[in-house]
Amino acid sequence: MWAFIHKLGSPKWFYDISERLQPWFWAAAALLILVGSVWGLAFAPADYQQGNSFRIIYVHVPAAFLAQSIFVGLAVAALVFMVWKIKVADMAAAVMAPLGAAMTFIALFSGSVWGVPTWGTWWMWDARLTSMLILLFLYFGVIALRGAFASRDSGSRAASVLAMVGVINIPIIKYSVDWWYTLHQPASFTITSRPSMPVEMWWPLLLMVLGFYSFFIALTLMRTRSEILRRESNKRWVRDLVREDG
Amino acid sequence: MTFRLEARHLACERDDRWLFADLDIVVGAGEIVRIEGPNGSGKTTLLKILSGQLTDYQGELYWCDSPMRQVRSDFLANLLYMGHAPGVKAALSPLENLAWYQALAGESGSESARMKALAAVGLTGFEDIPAAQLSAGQQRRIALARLELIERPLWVLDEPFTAIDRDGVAELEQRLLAHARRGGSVLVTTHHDLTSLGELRRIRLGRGVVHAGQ
Amino acid sequence: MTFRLEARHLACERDDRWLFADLDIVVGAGEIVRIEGPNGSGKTTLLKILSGQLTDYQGELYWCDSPMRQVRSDFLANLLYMGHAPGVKAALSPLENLAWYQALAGESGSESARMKALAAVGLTGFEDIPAAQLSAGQQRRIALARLELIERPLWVLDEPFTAIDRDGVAELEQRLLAHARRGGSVLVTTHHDLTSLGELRRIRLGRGVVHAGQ
Amino acid sequence: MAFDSLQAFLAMGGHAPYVWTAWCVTAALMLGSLVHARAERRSLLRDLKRRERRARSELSREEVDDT
Amino acid sequence: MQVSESMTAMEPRGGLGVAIAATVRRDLILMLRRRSEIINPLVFFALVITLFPLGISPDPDLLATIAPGLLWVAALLATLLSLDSLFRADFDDGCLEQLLLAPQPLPAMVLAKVAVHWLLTGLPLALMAPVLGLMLSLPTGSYLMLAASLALGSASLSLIGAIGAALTVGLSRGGVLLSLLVLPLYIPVLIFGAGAVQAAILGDGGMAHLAILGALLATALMLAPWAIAAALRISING
Amino acid sequence: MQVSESMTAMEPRGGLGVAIAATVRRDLILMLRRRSEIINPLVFFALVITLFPLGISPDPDLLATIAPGLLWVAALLATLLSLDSLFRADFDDGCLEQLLLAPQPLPAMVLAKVAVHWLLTGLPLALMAPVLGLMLSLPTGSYLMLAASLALGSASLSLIGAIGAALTVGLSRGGVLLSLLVLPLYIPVLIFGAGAVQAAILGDGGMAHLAILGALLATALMLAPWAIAAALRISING
Ligand code: HEM
Ligand SMILES: Nc1ncnc2c1ncn2[C@@H]1O[C@H](COP(=O)(O)OP(=O)(O)OP(=O)(O)O)[C@@H](O)[C@H]1O
Ligand SMILES: Nc1ncnc2c1ncn2[C@@H]1O[C@H](COP(=O)(O)OP(=O)(O)OP(=O)(O)O)[C@@H](O)[C@H]1O
Ligand SMILES: [Mg+2]
Ligand SMILES: [Mg+2]
Repeated sequence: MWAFIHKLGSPKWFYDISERLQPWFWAAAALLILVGSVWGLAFAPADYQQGNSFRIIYVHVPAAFLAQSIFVGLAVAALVFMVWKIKVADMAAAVMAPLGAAMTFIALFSGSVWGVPTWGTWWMWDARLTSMLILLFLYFGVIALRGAFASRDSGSRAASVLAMVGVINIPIIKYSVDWWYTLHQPASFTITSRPSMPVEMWWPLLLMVLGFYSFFIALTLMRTRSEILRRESNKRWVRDLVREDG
Repeated sequence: MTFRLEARHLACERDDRWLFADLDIVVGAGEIVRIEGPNGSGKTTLLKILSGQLTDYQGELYWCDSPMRQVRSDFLANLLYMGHAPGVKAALSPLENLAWYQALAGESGSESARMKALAAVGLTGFEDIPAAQLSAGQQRRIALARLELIERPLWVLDEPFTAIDRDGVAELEQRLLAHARRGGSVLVTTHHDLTSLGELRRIRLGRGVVHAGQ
Repeated sequence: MTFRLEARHLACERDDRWLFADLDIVVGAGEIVRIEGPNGSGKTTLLKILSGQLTDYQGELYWCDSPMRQVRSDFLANLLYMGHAPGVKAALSPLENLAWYQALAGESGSESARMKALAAVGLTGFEDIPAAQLSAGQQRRIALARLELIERPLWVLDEPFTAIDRDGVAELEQRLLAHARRGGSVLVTTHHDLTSLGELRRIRLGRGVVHAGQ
Repeated sequence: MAFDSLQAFLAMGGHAPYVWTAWCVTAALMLGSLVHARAERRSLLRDLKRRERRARSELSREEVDDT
Repeated sequence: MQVSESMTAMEPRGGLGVAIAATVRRDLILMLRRRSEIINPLVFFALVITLFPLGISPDPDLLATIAPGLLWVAALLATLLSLDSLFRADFDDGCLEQLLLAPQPLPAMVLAKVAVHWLLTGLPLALMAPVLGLMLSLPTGSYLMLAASLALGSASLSLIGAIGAALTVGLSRGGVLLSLLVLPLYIPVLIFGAGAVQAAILGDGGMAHLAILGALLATALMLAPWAIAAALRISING
Repeated sequence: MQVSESMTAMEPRGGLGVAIAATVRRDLILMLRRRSEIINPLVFFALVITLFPLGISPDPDLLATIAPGLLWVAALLATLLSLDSLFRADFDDGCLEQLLLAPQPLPAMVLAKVAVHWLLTGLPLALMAPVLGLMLSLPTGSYLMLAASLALGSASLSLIGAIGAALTVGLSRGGVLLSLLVLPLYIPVLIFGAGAVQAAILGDGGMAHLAILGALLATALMLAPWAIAAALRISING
């Protein structure tokens, strides 16, 4: 077990294994997103209430799911880095954070754009929207903190502490924001209270969600590999690799 | 039990440059060890590693033959560290500054002991003036008073002579010597000549070359 | 016109204690004047007064025989001051730091001049690294590079040898000497022995007694 | 197929501005991160190769000096 | 070198109580000696509260509606600003380094420092808030709850904020970054704090809110000292 | 000592343009190198705006009523916080001392520093405000005026705030003290700035308010540089 963790933590091992895994995830991402998009945009039936504006769901929901998952992933990576001192975990965390922020932004943006035809407003202080906005700020904090240190090592550890503190707080924030919303204003329209979706609408959504996850994994593998090269640039195996490469 | 600080195969890299590599150091009771080297050779970095403040190094540290990680709190109870920053609160008087250091060591301490320590570093008459109103050298002398006040076997001192005048330097040298005679040990960096201390163990850092030895 | 900094009947009191009183100082071209005294005797205070930073003193200051108040900007165009703080921006590289100082002096300056100045203080190879990542001594060396770079007759240096290693100290001493030979003048405080400079004009402060003279 | 013609598809039943901005911004951000990752990797490799070449030439120069 | 005596390794001894007491005393002296440290957050609080009527509208009904929220937000910002200096002075003069090298357990020591901060910042803010509530025509019956919720909530704010302060203490311009790190984490406290006051105005007492604030404080008390200690160790590393 | 050559006193020469350009360039590099310096005030602005609906109420009508005031107060606070670091870094590392000893006129040099601060803080805040206005359901028709009034007003805020920053730069924990000194002076800017937005909402254009903001800025431009220079000289005296 212990040995396995450390093997997993060896940058070279990770570099090699991810090289083999990466193409599969890229292929899966391309296929799933392509099929999902065409299906969702062109073939799924229009919603009986919202008409065609509901097609935003196929980018909105995958992005929203991913945004929350990535933060959990960030915290797990931080924990692994802090407890077992596995540097690859920190490199992954470093490249995951900006992508998570981008996904959060996509969810927020597509949601606001969707809000105009359905709610008649760009933004309202609904519980879920607000907690998504706060998640975006948490991402900004983690990214800014990592960049603020002169020494990369300290930046990594500080960002890890913040990610772990943040992930403990996310359920608390979510719970309190839910509570706050119900306190103030009767729920006129919430995202959850909708008729459950017909299967023709649901299938493309599932494909898109899976596609987004594949994309995230593939991109994270790719950027982590770059990060490994950058940080290990004077290790023997990297120099050999560079030399072989040309 | 007598004490011993040991570093094996110590190496530290900064920005793709090895400050030192494969360094073996043993500091035992009664020794004064001087770390030498030109500016930027890694003296401060080495002292911070040896005192357990910096953790990005390679190699192993031992305290009394146990790995440092396991006996860190034992080690800290034996260490007195003085860095580039003196650790003196400008708004507090010398006496109040020392009182806090005594308490940190777990002693409640007596005022007369603190007065004696301040007298020993030439601050008689300045005991109750806020440190902000003292000169650069006087502020460092407050920090030096800790050497008198708090009983610790291992002293780690980074440029302790900074800003100290000639008489002060001579007194401090005598203090180091006396500590070693009593069986304590001292790890020190300085650009001053420590002629009055006689032959010292030296560790030279610099330009990638590392010499350790008598 | 040759230059001259003169202080007449200078006195300064801090907390009901006279640091110095009735001090007469003349610094002319080609002179090195060393201000001496134990810690807390008022050396820094004196330099700050002479360079026009502190204003709560008694007595008069003259630059080229005109009262300082009237010719302050003339005086500043001739002064290079280095205090306890080195005046080096940690986030900028040595080259960028020097570029700002050159511009402050009103020159647009050339990169090759800056490189030469950095080489003269032993910072070749560190020109483009943020100063934050340099050691204490290397940071002070950036400040010392100003002496090479910016042409000013009067240097006022407060403990310029702090944190500098032995070779660096020797080089800096030679630089002061060369400046004086060229007709510049230097006002300096330090606790180092400046033996290689031969006999200097000294001004001793301390314990209320003030000696000025050869 | 939920639409009769390409026009109808592009018009999205009057919701074109909303649907297409949301989708385009998403696509732009995802493609942008992909392009950025590739550019990052390429410039990094170029950098490493240059450094490696320099290190090797320095090494050989030292060997020449030694002889 | 001839060694006349022989010194042996010392055992770590307790003295935690002494060390904590001395740290509390020292921080109290430091704050009281520059009395403005204590008064400044209070004046900031008052000033921010006066800005709102100027910027929004002097209408008392409108102000009364938004008063609980404004008071809580302003108090939160005042706490936040005062936090920046919690460890910074100690960092700058090297005392923090010494604290970390002391043989005492670091979480206990930082808890002492945070307690002093709350005593001299959070508590006075809570005591002063009712006066400002009066100025914003806060409805009667909620004054006590305002003070109580602020007193309880600001303790959590101090603890959570101290994590951010510890993370940013080594950075030259941490002030705004600190806000960025800490404000998202403050949101639950704000919601339940302002909620307590609003509940009191609506007449249902708000004890449920207070209980949740207490639970938040208990959680923070258990977790924050360790996070602060870890953050300080990172910051001192550079 | 044998003097081989003779050096004579130098005449002060101009080079003010070079010095100002170099200072502007240096400050820009410093800010851009730590990009977070620029982003952080923006995020702080957004975060503070988020706090209000959470503390007050999510009701869009209520929020729309108070939006101009909230936006202006939050922008003002963001500027204020970013000001603390305007001279502090220079003071700590001794660069300020050197700036004061330079033969260039000090008011011109500090004006250059303040201009950089406004360019990288005030202007981005003004550009970002409309987005936050959207979130607070600010009525349409006032968005342009919001940005314009903030752009004009924040220049005054930077200038006035710099006086406070200069006065407090020597004090170890100036942050909160700075707010006290500066906030009262900010009140006219706040009143006319928020007033301009409210006027635009009511439909009368708000150009009169903008004109007054311009007049305030002109006055600040004439007087503040001298006040800042004097304040710096006092601070450095210690
Ligand atoms: C800025 C505005 C918006 C934000 C930040 C936002 C946020 C979110 C989030 C975070 C989720 C994932 C919830 C989960 O994890 O279960 C979600 C799901 C969803 N959103 Fe939005 N949303 C916004 C606007 C909208 C609008 C305007 C609509 C349509 C009326 C909408 C419809 C949905 C639907 C149908 C789901 C799937 C719900 C589920 O499967 O649980 N959203 N949104
Ligand atoms: N801000 C101040 N307020 C009151 N007294 C001060 C202040 N600064 C310095 N002093 C007093 O002035 C005396 C001289 O200080 P100064 O810094 O000039 O000494 P110095 O000769 O430079 O000493 P050192 O060799 O230690 O640098 C000190 O003893 C101190 O008590
Ligand atoms: N935070 C840092 N990040 C990267 N490199 C650093 C950092 N701190 C120091 N260094 C590098 O480590 C080298 C050694 O620094 P250190 O402070 O240990 O030197 P030193 O021997 O104490 O020098 P001095 O005599 O000037 O005090 C320096 O050349 C510097 O470039
Ligand atoms: Mg050093
Ligand atoms: Mg001095």
